[in-house]
Amino acid sequence: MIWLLLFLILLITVETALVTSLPALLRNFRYQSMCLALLTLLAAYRETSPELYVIAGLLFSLKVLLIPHLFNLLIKRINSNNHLGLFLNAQFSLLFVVALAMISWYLASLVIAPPAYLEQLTLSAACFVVLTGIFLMASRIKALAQVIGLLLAENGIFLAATIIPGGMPFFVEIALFFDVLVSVMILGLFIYRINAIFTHIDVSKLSGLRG
Amino acid sequence: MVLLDPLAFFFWAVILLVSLPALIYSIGYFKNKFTRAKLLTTQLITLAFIASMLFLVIAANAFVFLIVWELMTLFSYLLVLTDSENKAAVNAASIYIVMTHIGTAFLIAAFFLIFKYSGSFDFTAMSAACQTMPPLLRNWLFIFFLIGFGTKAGIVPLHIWLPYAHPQAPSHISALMSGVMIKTALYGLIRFVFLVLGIGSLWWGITVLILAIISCLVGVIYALMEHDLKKLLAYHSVENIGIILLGLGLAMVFTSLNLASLSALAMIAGLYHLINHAAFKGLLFLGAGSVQKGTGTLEIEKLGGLIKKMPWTAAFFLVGAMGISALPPLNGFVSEWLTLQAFFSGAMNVPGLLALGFALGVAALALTSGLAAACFVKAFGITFLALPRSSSAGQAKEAPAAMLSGMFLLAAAVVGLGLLAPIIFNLLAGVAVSICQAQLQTTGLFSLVLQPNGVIAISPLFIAIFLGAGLAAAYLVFYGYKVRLGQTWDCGYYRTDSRNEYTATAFSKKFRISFGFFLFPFRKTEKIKDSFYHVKSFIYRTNTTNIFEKYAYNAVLHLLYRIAEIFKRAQAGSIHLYLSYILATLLLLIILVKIL
Amino acid sequence: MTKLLLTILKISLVVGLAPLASGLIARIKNNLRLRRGQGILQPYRNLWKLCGKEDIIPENSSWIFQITPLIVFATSVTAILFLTDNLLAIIFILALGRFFLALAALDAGSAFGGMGSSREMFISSFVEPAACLVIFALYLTPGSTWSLTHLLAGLSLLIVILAETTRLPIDNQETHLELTMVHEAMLLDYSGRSLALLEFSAQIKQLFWFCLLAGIICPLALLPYGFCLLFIIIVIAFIEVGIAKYRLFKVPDLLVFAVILALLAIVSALLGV
Amino acid sequence: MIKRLGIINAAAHFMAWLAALYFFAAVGAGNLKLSLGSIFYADALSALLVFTTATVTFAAALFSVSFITTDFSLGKITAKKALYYYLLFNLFAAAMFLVPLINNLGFLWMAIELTTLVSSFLVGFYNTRHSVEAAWKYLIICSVGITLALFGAILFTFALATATGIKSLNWTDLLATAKALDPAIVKVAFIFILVGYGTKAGLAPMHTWLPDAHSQAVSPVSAMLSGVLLKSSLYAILRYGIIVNRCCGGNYYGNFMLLFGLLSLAVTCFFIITQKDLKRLLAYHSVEHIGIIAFGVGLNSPLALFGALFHIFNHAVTKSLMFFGAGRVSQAYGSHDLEKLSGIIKTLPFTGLAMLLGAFALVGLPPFSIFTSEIIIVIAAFQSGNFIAAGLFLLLMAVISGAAIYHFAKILFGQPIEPLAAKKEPIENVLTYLFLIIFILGLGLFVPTLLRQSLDAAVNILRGF
Repeated sequence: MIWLLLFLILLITVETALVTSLPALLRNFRYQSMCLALLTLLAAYRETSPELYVIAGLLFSLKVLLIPHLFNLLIKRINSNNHLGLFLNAQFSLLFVVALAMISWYLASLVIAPPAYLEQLTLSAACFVVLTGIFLMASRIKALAQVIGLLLAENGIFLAATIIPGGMPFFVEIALFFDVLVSVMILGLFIYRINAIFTHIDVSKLSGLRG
Repeated sequence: MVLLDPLAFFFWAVILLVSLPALIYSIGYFKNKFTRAKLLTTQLITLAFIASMLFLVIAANAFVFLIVWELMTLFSYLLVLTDSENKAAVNAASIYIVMTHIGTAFLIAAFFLIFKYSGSFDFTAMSAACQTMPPLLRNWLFIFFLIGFGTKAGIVPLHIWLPYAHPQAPSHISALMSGVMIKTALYGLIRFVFLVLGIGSLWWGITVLILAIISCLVGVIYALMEHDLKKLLAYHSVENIGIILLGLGLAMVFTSLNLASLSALAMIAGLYHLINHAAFKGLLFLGAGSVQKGTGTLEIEKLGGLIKKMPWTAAFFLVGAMGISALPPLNGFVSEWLTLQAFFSGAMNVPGLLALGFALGVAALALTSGLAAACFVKAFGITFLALPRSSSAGQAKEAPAAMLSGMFLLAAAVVGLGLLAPIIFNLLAGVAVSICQAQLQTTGLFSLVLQPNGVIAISPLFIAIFLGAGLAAAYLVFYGYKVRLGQTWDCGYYRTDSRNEYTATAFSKKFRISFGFFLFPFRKTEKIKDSFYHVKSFIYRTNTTNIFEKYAYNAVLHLLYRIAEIFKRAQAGSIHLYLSYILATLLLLIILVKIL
Repeated sequence: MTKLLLTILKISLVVGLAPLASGLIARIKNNLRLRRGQGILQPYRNLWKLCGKEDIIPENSSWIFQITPLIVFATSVTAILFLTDNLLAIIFILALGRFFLALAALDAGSAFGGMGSSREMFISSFVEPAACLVIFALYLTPGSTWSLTHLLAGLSLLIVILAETTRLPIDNQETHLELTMVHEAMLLDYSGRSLALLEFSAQIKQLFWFCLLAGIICPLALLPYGFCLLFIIIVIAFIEVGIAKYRLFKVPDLLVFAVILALLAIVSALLGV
Repeated sequence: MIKRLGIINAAAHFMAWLAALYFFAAVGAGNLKLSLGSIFYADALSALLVFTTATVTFAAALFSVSFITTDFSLGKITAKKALYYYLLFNLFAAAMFLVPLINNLGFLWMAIELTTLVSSFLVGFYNTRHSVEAAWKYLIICSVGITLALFGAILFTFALATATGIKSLNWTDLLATAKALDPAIVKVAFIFILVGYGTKAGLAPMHTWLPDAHSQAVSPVSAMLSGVLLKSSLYAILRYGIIVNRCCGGNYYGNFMLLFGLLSLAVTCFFIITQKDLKRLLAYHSVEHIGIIAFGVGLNSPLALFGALFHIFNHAVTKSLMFFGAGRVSQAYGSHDLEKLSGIIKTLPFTGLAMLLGAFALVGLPPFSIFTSEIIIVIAAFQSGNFIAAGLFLLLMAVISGAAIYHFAKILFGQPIEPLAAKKEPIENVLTYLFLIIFILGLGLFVPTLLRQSLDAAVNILRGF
């Protein structure tokens, strides 16, 4: 089951590199978060830890429900077209993402010794998700895409946290959720401001400050 | 904490020799020029500047030396900026501080390299450590010291700040900077290369000699091309630093060949020229300041005839000009003669090829002194003689008494250092002996004849007496009656005026053409026409190309700017680019983590 | 005491015979051109005549103009003092006279004077290295045995002398053409006694240089000193007759040649040839 | 009303400064290690950061009084916005005070994230095209950085958990068991920490947000960004570095810091040469100084660490002075374009003089404090025997200083391009300048025993004693 979920997460992450429209990206994020929540739920079930149940619930309510919903609202509000704007076309992106996957695997192999294959895979998946998130941020033009890329990367962090036996300390994890929420709201606010001032959210055109 | 050895005392003498007259002079120079507050600040900074120099030469600790060195730079920077609203001054000051800053970096490197071995900044400890160092490191240290101090001293090709900075400061500050401050760099060179580091291979001295020869010639040739009185003097500083370095370089060569007494002789020659240059360059800068105050300009093409309006300034300037042109019986003659003697005596004792090199040194020094004389004929002749070339020169006023007395003191020094050469020589012998660890035969403190190597003797005092006798004889025999004023010969033209006079540009034209391979002169002629047929007047401009600025400094700056432009493209405002930097850095480090 | 007497003798001989040397050269030149020529004592007569005339001082000039003849004379005479023992000092002492002469030339405010002054300083700045190197070479070969050094140094010094005594191909004493004159241009505004003094000084300087050269080639030719002098005078006259004036900008080439000769002299001295 | 608010704010921060001074004296010089629960922890290193923060924050609060009043009277901001400014200012300050006092690395991460979130509003405060752009870049880039840092923190926790079975994010726990940690994990983890927090600290090539944010922020806030915010992030790196040092030994951590230090110097060198904006110039200068500190830390000898820590404080006060000056100048001239500024000493004599002093200090001339700390680092560099690095460091510093002083001289002296009447300096500004100059000049002339002791204590902490 865990293997399946991890595989799903990987698949979804690779797919994000091919996605060219904003709602599709958001959908991918939603699925990925869903997998993550399920993974956490599984861990909670296995370790019978109430804390992990709470975290799984939070993951689900925040990342699967609340944040995508907020984004949908924002998209409607700023009347942007749905195109993501790719610096690199989908094929090249895929190539890059595969390279990232290899690097992630290399990294995981450095950190975790062979017998613990599950941890190794989890860590490499986590790293892969983080790197892909940042890669999306660097290669997609729309401001919203960047925020989603950031959220993807944060998903990677949550995934990474699961390799720690028993997960992260609970209060830290709660605080993290809070932080994610706040930063998303602030980023959303700035997207709103950018749209108001520049009348678009094409961040590649935000290049007045040079040198 | 402080080090009071003969070398330090010698430099105190040099500093005070110029500082005191300069301070007296400044009273007159600043009169009715600035507001009270500005005057006070300027004078305070001047005092601090002098104090920093005085302290620099007695510091017994390299770290203290470094701090005082930086403070000295700072104060002189502020003094160059006295006229801070003038863009040229700001530019000059910037060039100055940037150059010295980079020079100081080399000094810092050298000091701290030694410190690594000595564990102490004390000169004696550093000196001890230097003896046990690997020779390769000592070579590097020598190069660092040479670049570090050479920048401040204005050795070609590190001289470019000098002709900018010196003219911008008030004249007595120029006198201090040119007469004294650049000498503190030579102090550093003597202190650290001779005493702390100890002379190493033969090529050290030869390098210094080659640089000295280049400095002499480049300095004087550029000076000849310059028609701004203070810039001209500034280039002469480059030249004279070269002459001093000839002495020091010879001393280095002799030391590394174990010719201690010859090395002392060369050192005396260098030190003698050092104090001489302080005296006459100080005097000339003060004179230039008087000219500027009296006429409002330093452009010698606009001057002329000042000898009638400013007789005292003219007389003092003439003394300085004679001193710097090495005319007997004044001081420049003595030191150049000594330098030549050091070359001559050395040539008998060194390997043949080196002796041939010495011959080139002799030729270069002779050429330099010839060109310097030409330059000062131009500077004095065009500025002070014949008819004024502009109305401001025609209405010139003699400088106030304070300024004149400052100049008088230095003029007296120029004469005294010449006439009393044997005494000065013996005093300097004490300093040189302490540096070169040599035995030197001297002819007694109050001898009248200078006999540096026991064979060839000279006495400026006797020359003066003979010259005086000849003069008197000629006067008695040939003069005494019947003198009539008449017009200058003008080929029958109705009247000569200042437009008929020879100009500085014309005076230097021969040199411009014959050194054209180095100066790259170019000219522009414009016709100003009334109508198609009638040319009303010509505008003729000529200038030379400063190859050091054009091909070295500007090239480096250009390169830096080019690279900077490329870097700028890396920060062109694209957030995606920025994010990819982070990603790239991260990935690179991950890939490389095994080998890091 | 004898030394003092000898010195006085030396000075008075050179001073007294200086115009004679000039007269001789002029006479020989004229004869070579198949003219009868002036008497060899003509320079004395010229000086005497000039001394009887009044001085006219340009109104634009200053005391520099008036003091210069005295200084130039004094330096010429003083230079003789060092003729045998300190050659190096001579160059500096003569530079003093030249410095003032060049200033005085500018002082009158005429373009001719400026031309002369600037040309003179131009030429002299190339002469000095050659002269210094000749002295350097002599310094390296003490004693008076025959050597290649003396020959090369002598040749180099000969060129120096042509420049210093305002002879062809560097300068021409016989013309007052503004395009060519150097020394004469500086004297253009002098008259009467001042002019006499300056010409006299130039003659003294000339003989003094001849003596110097004679001192060098004396061991070479193994001839008595006086014959040497005469020989030099004849050679100079021949050169002057046989050669045309150089352009000003070719003069440095000639002087650089002198420098190279002197350097060769030094090389031969170092090699001990 | 706004002015009164400012004065109250400044007074409050003055009290905070006094408290921080006491804290510094007690904890730093006393070399105490305080813990409060498992979350808070303070030692000499924290005390240094707290004191630096307090000093810069107080100065910024004092300077804000006239700055915000002037902005208001110029019509650049509304009264409501001024209120909003003070609110954010204090939140920002509070977040920065929090950073050095935290033991839990997760919360440390959060505190640093909080500083980003709050200050982004201060960067985008004027709501112009440029400021919003700068704020966006600042937010996004720093968020990415901080995400990586969190990944690193998780790896550290993982290392701790696998090695000892303890599930903790506390720095003290990590330190206590550092020797038992798996170096392979720690090495990888530290890369994430370095790149992550390094982004926020402004190490090249992750510094790209910095000139934008610094130049667009409200000037007092620019000072805080440059003076403290960067150091807070660097502080986090230092804390991890202690563990890495103890765990991996060798020079793994040191070499990284040396490399990034030199890289920062090299990159800024070229940007400073052709800079056209005063505040960006200062921002790049901050990158340079962070590079210097990193270089000092990388040398990892007691002397170098002393210099680096001392430099943290010196740079904070000096750079603050310069940013205040730049703020005042841009208000008076209506621009911080270097081409449009000239003759500052003439129009704003006091600010001009203060900036002149600051410029001298910034380029490392004696007798100012930066000279002391820089020279200590240089000595340590040569002592370390790594002559090439030392030489490169020295050369780059000389070029940067030369370029900087060239720029400063050009704007400070000369004639104003459009004639401007000489302006009177508000008393608050004079006080701010004087307050900072006391440190700049005073610490250059002598280092008080108190400071020396606490720096020594902090050095010991950095070396893992």
